[in-house]
Amino acid sequence: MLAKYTVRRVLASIPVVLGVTVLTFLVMHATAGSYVPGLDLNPYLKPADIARIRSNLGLDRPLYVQYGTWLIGIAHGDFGRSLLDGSPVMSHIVERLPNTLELTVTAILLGVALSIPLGVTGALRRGGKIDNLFTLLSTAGFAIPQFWLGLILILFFSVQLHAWRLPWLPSGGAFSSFNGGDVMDRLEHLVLPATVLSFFYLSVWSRFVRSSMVEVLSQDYVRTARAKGMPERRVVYVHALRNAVVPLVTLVGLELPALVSGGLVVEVVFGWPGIGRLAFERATQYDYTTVMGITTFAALLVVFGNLLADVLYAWLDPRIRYA
Amino acid sequence: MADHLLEVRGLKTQFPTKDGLVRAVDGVDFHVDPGETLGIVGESGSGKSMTVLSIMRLLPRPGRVVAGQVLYRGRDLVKASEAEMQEVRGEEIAMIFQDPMTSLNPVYRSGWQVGEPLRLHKGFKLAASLREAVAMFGKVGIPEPAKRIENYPHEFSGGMRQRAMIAMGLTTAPSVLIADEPTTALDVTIQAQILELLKDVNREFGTATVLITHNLGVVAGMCERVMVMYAGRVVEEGPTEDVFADPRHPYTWALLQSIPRLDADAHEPLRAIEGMPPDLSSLPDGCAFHPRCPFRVDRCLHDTPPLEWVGQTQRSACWVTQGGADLNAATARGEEGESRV
Amino acid sequence: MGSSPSADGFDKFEEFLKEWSRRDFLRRMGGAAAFTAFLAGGLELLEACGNGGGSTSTATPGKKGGHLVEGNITDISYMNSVLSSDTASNTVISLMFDGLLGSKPNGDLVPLIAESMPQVSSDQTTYTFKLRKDVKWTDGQQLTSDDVLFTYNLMFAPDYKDVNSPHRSDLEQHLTGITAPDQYTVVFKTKGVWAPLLALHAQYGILPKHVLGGLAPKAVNTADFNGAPTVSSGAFKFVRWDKGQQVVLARNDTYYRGAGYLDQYVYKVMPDSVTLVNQMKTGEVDFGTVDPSLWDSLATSDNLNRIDPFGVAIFTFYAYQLDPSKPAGRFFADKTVRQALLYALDRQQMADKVYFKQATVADSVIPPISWAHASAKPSYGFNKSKAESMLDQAGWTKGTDGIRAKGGVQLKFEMITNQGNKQRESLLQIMQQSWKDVGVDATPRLIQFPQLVTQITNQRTFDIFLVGFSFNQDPDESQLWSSTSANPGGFNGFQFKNPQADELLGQAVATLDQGKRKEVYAKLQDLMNEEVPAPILLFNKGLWAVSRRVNAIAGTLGPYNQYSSRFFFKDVWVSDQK
Amino acid sequence: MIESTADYELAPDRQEIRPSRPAQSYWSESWERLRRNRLGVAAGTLIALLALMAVAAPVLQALVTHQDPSRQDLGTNFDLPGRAHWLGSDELGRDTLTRLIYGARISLGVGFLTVAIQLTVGAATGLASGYYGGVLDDVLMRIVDVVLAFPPIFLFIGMSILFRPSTVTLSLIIASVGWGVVARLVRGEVLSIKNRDFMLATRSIGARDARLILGHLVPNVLPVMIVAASLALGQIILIEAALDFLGLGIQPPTPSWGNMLTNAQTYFVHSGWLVIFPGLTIFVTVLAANLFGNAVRDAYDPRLR
Repeated sequence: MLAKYTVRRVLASIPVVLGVTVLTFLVMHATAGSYVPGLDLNPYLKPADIARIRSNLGLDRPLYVQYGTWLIGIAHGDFGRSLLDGSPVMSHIVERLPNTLELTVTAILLGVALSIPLGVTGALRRGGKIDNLFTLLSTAGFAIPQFWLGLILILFFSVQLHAWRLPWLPSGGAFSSFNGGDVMDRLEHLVLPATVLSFFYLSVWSRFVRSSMVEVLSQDYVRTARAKGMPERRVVYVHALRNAVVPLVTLVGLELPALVSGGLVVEVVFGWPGIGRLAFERATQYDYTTVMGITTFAALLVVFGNLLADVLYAWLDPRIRYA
Repeated sequence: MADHLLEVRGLKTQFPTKDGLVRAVDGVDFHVDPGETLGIVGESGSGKSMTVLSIMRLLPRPGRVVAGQVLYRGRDLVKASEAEMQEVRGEEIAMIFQDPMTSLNPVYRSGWQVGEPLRLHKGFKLAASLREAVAMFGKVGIPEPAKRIENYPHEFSGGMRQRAMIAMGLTTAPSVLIADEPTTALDVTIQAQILELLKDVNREFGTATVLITHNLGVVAGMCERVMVMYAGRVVEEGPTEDVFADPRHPYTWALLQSIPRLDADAHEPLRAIEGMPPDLSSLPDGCAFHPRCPFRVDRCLHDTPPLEWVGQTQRSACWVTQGGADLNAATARGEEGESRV
Repeated sequence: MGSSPSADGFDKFEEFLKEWSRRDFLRRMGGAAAFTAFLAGGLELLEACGNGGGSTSTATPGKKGGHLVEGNITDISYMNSVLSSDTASNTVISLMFDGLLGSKPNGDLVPLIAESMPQVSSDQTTYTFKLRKDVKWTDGQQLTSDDVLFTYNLMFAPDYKDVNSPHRSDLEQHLTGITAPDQYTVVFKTKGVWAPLLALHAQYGILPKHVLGGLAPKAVNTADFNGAPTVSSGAFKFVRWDKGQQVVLARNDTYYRGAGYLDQYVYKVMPDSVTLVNQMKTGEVDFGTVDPSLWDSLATSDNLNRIDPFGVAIFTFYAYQLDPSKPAGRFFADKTVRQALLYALDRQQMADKVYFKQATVADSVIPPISWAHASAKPSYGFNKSKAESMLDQAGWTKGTDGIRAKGGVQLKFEMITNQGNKQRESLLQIMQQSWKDVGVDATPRLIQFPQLVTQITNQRTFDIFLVGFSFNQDPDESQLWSSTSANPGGFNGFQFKNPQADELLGQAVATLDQGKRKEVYAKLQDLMNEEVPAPILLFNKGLWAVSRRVNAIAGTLGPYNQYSSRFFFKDVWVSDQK
Repeated sequence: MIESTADYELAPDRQEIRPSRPAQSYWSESWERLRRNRLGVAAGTLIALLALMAVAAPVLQALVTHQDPSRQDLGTNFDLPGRAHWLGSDELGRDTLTRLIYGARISLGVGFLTVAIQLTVGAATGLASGYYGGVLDDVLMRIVDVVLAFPPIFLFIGMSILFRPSTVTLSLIIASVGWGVVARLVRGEVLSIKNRDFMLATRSIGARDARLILGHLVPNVLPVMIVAASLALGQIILIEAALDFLGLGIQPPTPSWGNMLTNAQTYFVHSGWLVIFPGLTIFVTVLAANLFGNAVRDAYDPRLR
């Protein structure tokens, strides 16, 4: 049943993905003009050379031809090569993905891990001091501009602390260039960006858990559970919580695309070598093959994310299992 | 007298709300003896559910018991710690609720839920508790129980769910089973089945049963004793036959009048109770029922009648009947009385 | 550190060099050393603040071991000299691949793979290079004229047209052929006398034929080699490129000029110039350029040395639309207007505020560091009243709204530059205000880079654009000023067409005699200062800081070798061997 | 007490019984409820004040700050907050406070305009595809899928190169993503209302589509839209600021909170305090917008009855 449903969903998503690629392609081309990626305002570049390279790259062919070739490539699992450095687009994605995953997954896990207890506590102490405190924090977290928070953190934790000759945190990158790359080093670099990102998730999800928890706690089956004479903790964490987190799963599933665009601002501020930053840089340089690759990838993620959300949802909530 | 199984004395439960203090339960006394079945009757809002929820200490916020005792085997549950209550709930006193649709947790298998009280109170392991659950399913008449315990609540019909609820209540063989409107949410044919089941349970397990309902028919069919509540108070209490044959409170009388009777003479009109159920946050002075009472005398307007013995078996809270008046006989004059108003 | 001193400092350096070279010093000691000696001895001349940047360290022999992290805000693209056209890539390439020649800090060419400077035939059209016989690829193979020939064929030979080399058309235009008479001889023949040849085309890193020779032309564009050169001949060899993060190189122990000191060189990609400086302060980066705004803040740094700023051949200039068919062309066709607008700009203030004193006001179209530089007439000192009177006399009179107009047309136009370059943004905004003060309504507009390039080179739909160009050591600037560059795609997008200028530009490259060229360029510089089709606002400075543990960079680093002629890195070493 | 914007995401999942059609009293009730929410009222007032500030920017400039937002004074650039410049001056010596005031025009302008656009377009789409269903529904919803599956950033980058960024174009750009969400929301609403008895009844007496949609659907969908709108404002302001910050939005010299932060970042080791005020302004504004949004949600969302 579920399998069939899944297949149907995947098939239904194909036009979506195609639509996305066409859109990217058109936008990128409309914007690029006669610019050839990588060939900057270098006085030693001759028009003849630029023209030749353009046609070598096939940038002078009609749009539908270019798109067609690209599509055929995709069909054969070939994402094409970057216009900027001639290396396979996939190699870029593959190289950046781990970093992005490291950042986003950490943030998401932190977000979920903290938002559930916070949300539950808020729901149980509804209207109490702690609840109001959490509410205030999360409302703040939802309103604070990530890039600003990032700058402030850098300003304090790396610039100031270092100026004061105190232990400081790295201000950018995913690891130190030398003697770097070991776990501790990566963690050090992860702290600030992950904090910014997870703070956002945390503030959204904790409110979410809270409100759905409040709702669930008022349900009859919770009263039933109490009537069975079980400790409140069991009532909350066994009977109520599972019902409360079901919708959260959807929410988290929908965060998958954030792997590409959600962390972007954070990646840019912290110079995190992730897919978001790659996409941003390449888009502004009109390396459209790379951008196409990433958008396609992103679109697939969205589809997959929704799917995953549904499947998890079905797993957690039997009522819609065979829907 | 602590020899009752469950005895409630002067119970008062209140809800402080922004529109004033709601006296949901306002000084209720009654008792339940082992193996007997007590029916609690009243309109919605008369405080029957709140009474039992007070006993179970499961009151929704912001309700709290402000006075009285709930003596279970002589122990006062009002003063009991939450931990002690948890021992009582489900193990000593089980409760099943009005709406079986929402009273089972949608995300767990029914067997898992039915077996849970055993795991909680009797230290059963999961497997054992499930075996027991199968047995109970059998007892409450759920076909092919072994399969059914694998199902989720949403795969059950309403009646099945209520059976499952009952099964869940009985697994630990409690000495009291409180059923709060167990049949209202079900359609008529199912209702009958569930009531039968409850009867059997009471007979078979000797479980004292407190049945809350607004349906006198149900009481007549099931209960040895009946207790009528109005506006958070007990207005009449006694053996079911006696109360039905000879109601000693105008409200009871009115309720009985409002039931269509086959044996009734066709010319006699069917009476609905006039007026609105009272607003618990602003009760009238005197007897709460007096605005709707056809027998009302002046005293009813300012003095609240206590629950007193009237006759051998019944108790009633009414100045009129305590004065020895016979309501059935008084009907005719009652109408005149009505017209006098 | 004052802005002008280092500029005339270089003039002094010229004299200094002449004097020393007369004593035949250069051949024995190398220009770099001379430059160092000059800096060391000439500090008071340069009235340098801070310290000499450990400039004497080259004298003491270095210690082997350790690593160096250089920070740069742009990632590389191709590690293949034939394909690359960007500074970042060329920097890394020049650490791994030597060319026939290389550049000294002051731009003088020195032989690298060539055993000496080429012999030039009497008609000045044949250049004969003799190659060193001790040059080995890291895989042990001998580097011979085959490799050189192959490298140049990729850029020149007709059957390699499909190679995306940005150097081809220049070579096709000026060369008749490249030949290799024997294993260690390479001969270039030019069509006519063409002076820039060596500076422009003799420094490409030589590629290994035995690795790439087998590839089809198109395949060269996408060869794995471009991203991970398996074989190299320079001071370092390739280890790893984490795209968007860093390039890691290791010492080439078989380097023909003697193995260097550093175990590892790391080229680290930084998100922005502020982070770069910040990481230099924290010691995460050892070496890199400094954002002007932060130059002073490094004076107090305890782990960094600031290298004395040196002028560079980076022009920051704005160009007037001169195409009469364009609306703005009609404003700027009048030389008086062009000059007046330039007078209205307080460029010293620009240098002080936008570049935090780390730039010099341009007095000519050729940077002071070039041997061809001559401060030209007229020089445009800030002179508001003069600007106003010139505009008045040009017939642009202030209207009631304070905006000048002529024949009902207001002196109103748009200025574009690329979004994301802080200094250029600021310059445009200052220009806007300075010109507003003399009754000219100019609106700055920032656009994305691709769009800017298209507008300048093809559509040419602009009134004024402001950009920066960086030139190499040869003073030829035809690409900017020649009328041929005005054709579609050329960088003379502002359509400056001046027979006299074309004439001079032609003459200047038609002789190899530096003396003669200098004279011609003097004339050209006067002409351009008179015409000001595209005034150079400022000449930027090279601002570098280097960790105190690093030796032999300061004093060796100059305008013409700072990026794409890094062979001197073999001598760089770190005191702590870390 | 505050409710978080997050509840907004929850709402669509809830299926509670709601009034088949908001009674006339519904609006007055909701308005009452809103007025009683002190925090909400405070937040709303703040937004109103900011809007007023934006409109009256020239007046404030003349009367309060006595500074021209674009007037440079290179003599006193990077001036610390003080008597001359209350919040300091930037790299070109321009007054930060004045520029913040003018920046409000961008942020709020884009905020409100975008809400308006994505609401109208989204609602229209949602109503049409929900009410008529069938092919139209499929087509429209596929389009929405594409829009929502598209990493917005590329759209933003592309568009910002295509169109010269201005309040209007930015609003269009941001709305080009936002309308999809609204469309889905409204469609869901319509579907749930469409087959209610009262709708069938009205249809059974032969009412025309127009009448059904305008007379019955819209009034029922309106509350959801109001809620969506009030909750979207804050996020839109954030997005706009982020775009400016990334250099894809409003370009200097026009001051916007976002591009002021970009400047600040360039000099934030040189003079870090430049970072503080623009960010703070954005934060407070968005906070107010969200709090107000929540208040409106609590007051008007029929699902929360």
